[in-house]
Amino acid sequence: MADKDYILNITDRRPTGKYITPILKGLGYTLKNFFSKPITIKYPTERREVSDRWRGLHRLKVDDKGALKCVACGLCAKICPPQAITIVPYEEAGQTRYPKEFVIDELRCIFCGFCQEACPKDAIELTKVYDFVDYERKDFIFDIEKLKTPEKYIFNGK
Amino acid sequence: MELVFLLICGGVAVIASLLVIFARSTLHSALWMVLSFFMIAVVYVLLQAQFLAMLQVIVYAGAIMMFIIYAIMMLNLRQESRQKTGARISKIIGVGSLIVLFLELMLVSLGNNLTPIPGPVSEKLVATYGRMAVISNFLFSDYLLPFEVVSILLTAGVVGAVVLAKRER
Amino acid sequence: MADGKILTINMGPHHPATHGVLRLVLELDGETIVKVTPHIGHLHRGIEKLAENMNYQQVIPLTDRFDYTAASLNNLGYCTAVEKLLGIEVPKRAQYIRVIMSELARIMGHHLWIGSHALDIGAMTVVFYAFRDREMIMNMVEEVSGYRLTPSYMRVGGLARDITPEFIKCLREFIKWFPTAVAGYNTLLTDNIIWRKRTMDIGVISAEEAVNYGLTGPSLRGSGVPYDLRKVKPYSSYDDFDFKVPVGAKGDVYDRYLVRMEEFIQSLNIIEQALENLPEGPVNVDNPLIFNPQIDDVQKDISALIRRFKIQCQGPVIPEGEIYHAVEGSKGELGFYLVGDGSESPYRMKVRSPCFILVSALEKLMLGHMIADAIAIIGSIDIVLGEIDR
Amino acid sequence: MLEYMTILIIKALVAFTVSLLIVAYSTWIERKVLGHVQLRHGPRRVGFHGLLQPIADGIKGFFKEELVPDNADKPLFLLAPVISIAAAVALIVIVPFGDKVTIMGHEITLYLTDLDVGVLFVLGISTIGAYGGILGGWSSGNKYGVIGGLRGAAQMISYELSMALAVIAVVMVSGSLSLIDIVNAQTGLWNIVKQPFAFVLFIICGLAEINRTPFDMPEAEAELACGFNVEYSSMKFALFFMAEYCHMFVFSALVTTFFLGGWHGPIIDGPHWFFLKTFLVIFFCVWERSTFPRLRYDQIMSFGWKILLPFGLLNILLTGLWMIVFNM
Amino acid sequence: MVDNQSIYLALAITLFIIGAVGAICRRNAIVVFMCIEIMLAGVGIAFVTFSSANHSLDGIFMVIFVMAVAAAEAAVGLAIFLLMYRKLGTIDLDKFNLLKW
Repeated sequence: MADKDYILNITDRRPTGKYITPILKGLGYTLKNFFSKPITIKYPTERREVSDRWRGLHRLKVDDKGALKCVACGLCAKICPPQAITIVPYEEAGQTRYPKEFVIDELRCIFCGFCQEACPKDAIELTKVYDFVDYERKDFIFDIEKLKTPEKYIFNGK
Repeated sequence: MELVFLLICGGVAVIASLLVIFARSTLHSALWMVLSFFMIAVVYVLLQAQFLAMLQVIVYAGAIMMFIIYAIMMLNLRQESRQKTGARISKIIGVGSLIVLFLELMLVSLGNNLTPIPGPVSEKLVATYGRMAVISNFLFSDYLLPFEVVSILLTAGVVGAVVLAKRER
Repeated sequence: MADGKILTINMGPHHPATHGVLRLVLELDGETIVKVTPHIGHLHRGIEKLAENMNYQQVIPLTDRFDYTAASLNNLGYCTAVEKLLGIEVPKRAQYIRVIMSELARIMGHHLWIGSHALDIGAMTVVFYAFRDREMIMNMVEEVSGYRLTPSYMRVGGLARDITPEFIKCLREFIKWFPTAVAGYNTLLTDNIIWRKRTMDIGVISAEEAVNYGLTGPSLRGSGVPYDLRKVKPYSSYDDFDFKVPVGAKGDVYDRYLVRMEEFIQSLNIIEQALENLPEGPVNVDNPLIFNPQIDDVQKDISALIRRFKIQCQGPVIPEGEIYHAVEGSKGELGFYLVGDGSESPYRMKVRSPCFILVSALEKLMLGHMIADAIAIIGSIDIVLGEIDR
Repeated sequence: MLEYMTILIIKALVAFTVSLLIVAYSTWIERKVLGHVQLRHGPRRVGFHGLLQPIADGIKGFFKEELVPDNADKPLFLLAPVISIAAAVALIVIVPFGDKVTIMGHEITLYLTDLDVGVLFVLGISTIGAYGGILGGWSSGNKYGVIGGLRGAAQMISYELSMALAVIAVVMVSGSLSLIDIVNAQTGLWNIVKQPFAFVLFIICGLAEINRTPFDMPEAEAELACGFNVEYSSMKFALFFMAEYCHMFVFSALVTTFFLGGWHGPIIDGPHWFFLKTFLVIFFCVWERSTFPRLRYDQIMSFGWKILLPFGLLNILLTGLWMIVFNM
Repeated sequence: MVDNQSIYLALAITLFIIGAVGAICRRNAIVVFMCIEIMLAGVGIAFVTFSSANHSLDGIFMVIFVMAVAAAEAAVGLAIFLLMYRKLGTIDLDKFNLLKW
């Protein structure tokens, strides 16, 4: 702390005197905002556009032939901090490995995006779906079928 | 009409006053007291004294009882101690003599019809000015001295209260 | 209640003004506080213990959840601590972006602070104006990291991804807009006589006492001690930037308020400089043991694939040793003490959270004040329970 | 006699319906104005721009669960909201909506009664409303409630005085305690011009009396977690809520009556001016609520006693001198 | 048949006696204080009754002054009770046997 020229003393900002004007100014400021346009949106009839990097509900990608890209290497399950991913691999001789079971517990998931980052086959991605709701806990355990079509679970206001 | 109102309000006032004495919780006493004062205010209205009625509400119900309730809450007197001291001789004598006095007074008041002596406020005067104007005219002319004395008394009361309640530091 | 009768009330954990789940047992004489007993731990999640069973990469999302109002700062603290332990230096561009992100996080934290602080004192509108501006930052954070509150944007050895042009556009807009917004907060609060009445000479703590209690951050600077880790022990290229450290004099609620209001401007100043001087280049260290290879490389190159498996399964291996590294969080000195034992996970991670220490000073600050002041004081030291309980 | 009674009853019904509708919709105004000041939309799901929201709230209030805490003083707990709403509604009686109109050959006055002591009635009954809060806080057996109730009582007593002083100045220039006479005395020049200081004083004290923001001590939600009504739910809470808004309406009506010339206005006098001014005052109440922080309890007390009270006395003195000098 | 005036007087007397009985029987200082207020109210009704019968305002003014006195009394009285509570921890009048403090 050799030179102290970076110190900014703010004690001189303590105002004195002034009573009425600041109050009127404050009233004026809120009145101005009363006539400005609200910034909130009418969700769920209006929805905001989320960024392309949004980390929402997972999707298991499929290739052109409709087969899962995933080869059940288990890297995503390993890196997953809350350990929300369960994979049971299956492999027939001479065929590519594929996941027999691929379950993500969406209630455990913290949507960190590490699975997407870890995947060597670009087989899992986080979509823009952020508002999926349901009634029971078991409905949040997503298996392969559900993970293929995450768009179905967008909350539509019903 | 007046009689009906009078009987209802007077009755409620009497019952409420009795409950002031018999209620167990001090706070309940105070609330019965408020009711009683309200009814007395209505009685004042029946007696053509609206100004007094409003004063009764403002001063008694509004200020004094509010103070009392405030004090009760501040002292946290939720329930009184239940132990009985037993009817002491002095109390019995006191209550007995009061009942005698009560009967006597009732006899006097119900027995004789008091003949009115016409005073300075005629119906005409009230009709021309309105009740409030008449009262204020008298208050600030004939009764100015008592009025000022009362204001001094109130000031003394305030000073006294502050001196008493001020915590020594 | 009056007259030496003490009334004990529980303020919290369910109370609108205790900023989460802080429980204060207040003993009142009338309305004057005579004893304060803070009870913490309602939000304890065992993050320090959890970290011992995770690799160094996996801890990053956990750090988001310390001070969730300003998550990037926690990321920064953790990542720089691990990098220091590894002995690596991230590229200049990554450092600058980290500075931008963490200063944005500081502004976000202060937004939440001013909103809730004003709401506690009764000015209910400021919180919405603060959130309007916080929303802008949130959108930017979302743009680069994909999430709004818990970005997990930084990685050991750099950043998750590079920033986007859209981010820079938004940031420029924000830099242009934000001084107006701060002026708005000032209009509503700083000069307002009621605000001054409520905050001046409340919760006074002298410089010496503040140091003795171990306060850091704006709460310490409000008492007049110019201790700011960004200046005292610069990390992540903070010495490249020209900014001022605001200090108060009296150490009351109003001084702490003024300090934070000034930090809005100073942080914005830093962001502007970092954005103007943002160097080109990679955003990750060029170290095969740490840098996660790109997906295109992985699919073409078997060695990249092996590296990815290695890095993702194990993470960077930390040599034996220990390190304490602290950054200037939005609430104060956020320190990470890490012990490495040569394995993939930390042997011990201890977080020196500023709020935990701020809570210990609550009693000193509150005694002799009234209930209404108590909440003003809680607001002024700006505690976040996620960081206290960890 | 019969005709008179019929007209009176109809008038009372109309006045109360209109007033309670205004009260209900002042909650809507409050939420809408607060919303727009805070860059939000406010209610807009129920009906067009949430116009049916008060009704929805009312229905919801009916169907919520009634809770009576175990250590509550049950009779008082039930009585408190009733006192609160009764005192508030009783004040509607003296609100002068307009002057005489002639409908179907009957000359009808657009106010329920012209009390000789109208001003005193206002002051008296508004104090009674404070009992609701203080009893509600006390009887719920909750410490926050008790503190809220005590604060409410103390604040009420303190600000009642300054408010009375403000009104006395108005009474001095109008020469009557009757609200109708006060309005009529403002035919040419409104009292806000004659008595600007009294106006400010009355607004400040009135805000304190109806427990609005800079002075919302009894229910300071940040410190007391809702204060006196902390244990109330369902319709009992709704009654407190309605009483609060009813007080706000009456306060606005009184400001209009005392200072803004009541039903007088440019072009045609009539109740529309009264309602317009009342709505403006209600808007002001909401607007200032969105702007100001809350004062501390002891600051409110010392503000009331040390600043407003001398100020009010001084104002009366000056008014008196003015009247003597200009021989009004 | 009694006329209204007698009923007013009867009410006044009843209230006065109730207040007196309460003041004698109760030990709680605040209740005793309230009983005295009831007595004053009874007297007030009597005053106003006579006043209205006689077309005179003297009774009304009497009541006004009584109210002022009662207000002053309340202020001082409650201060004394507060002090007493602080000193003795109770406001039971039987325990209140100090002549000075």
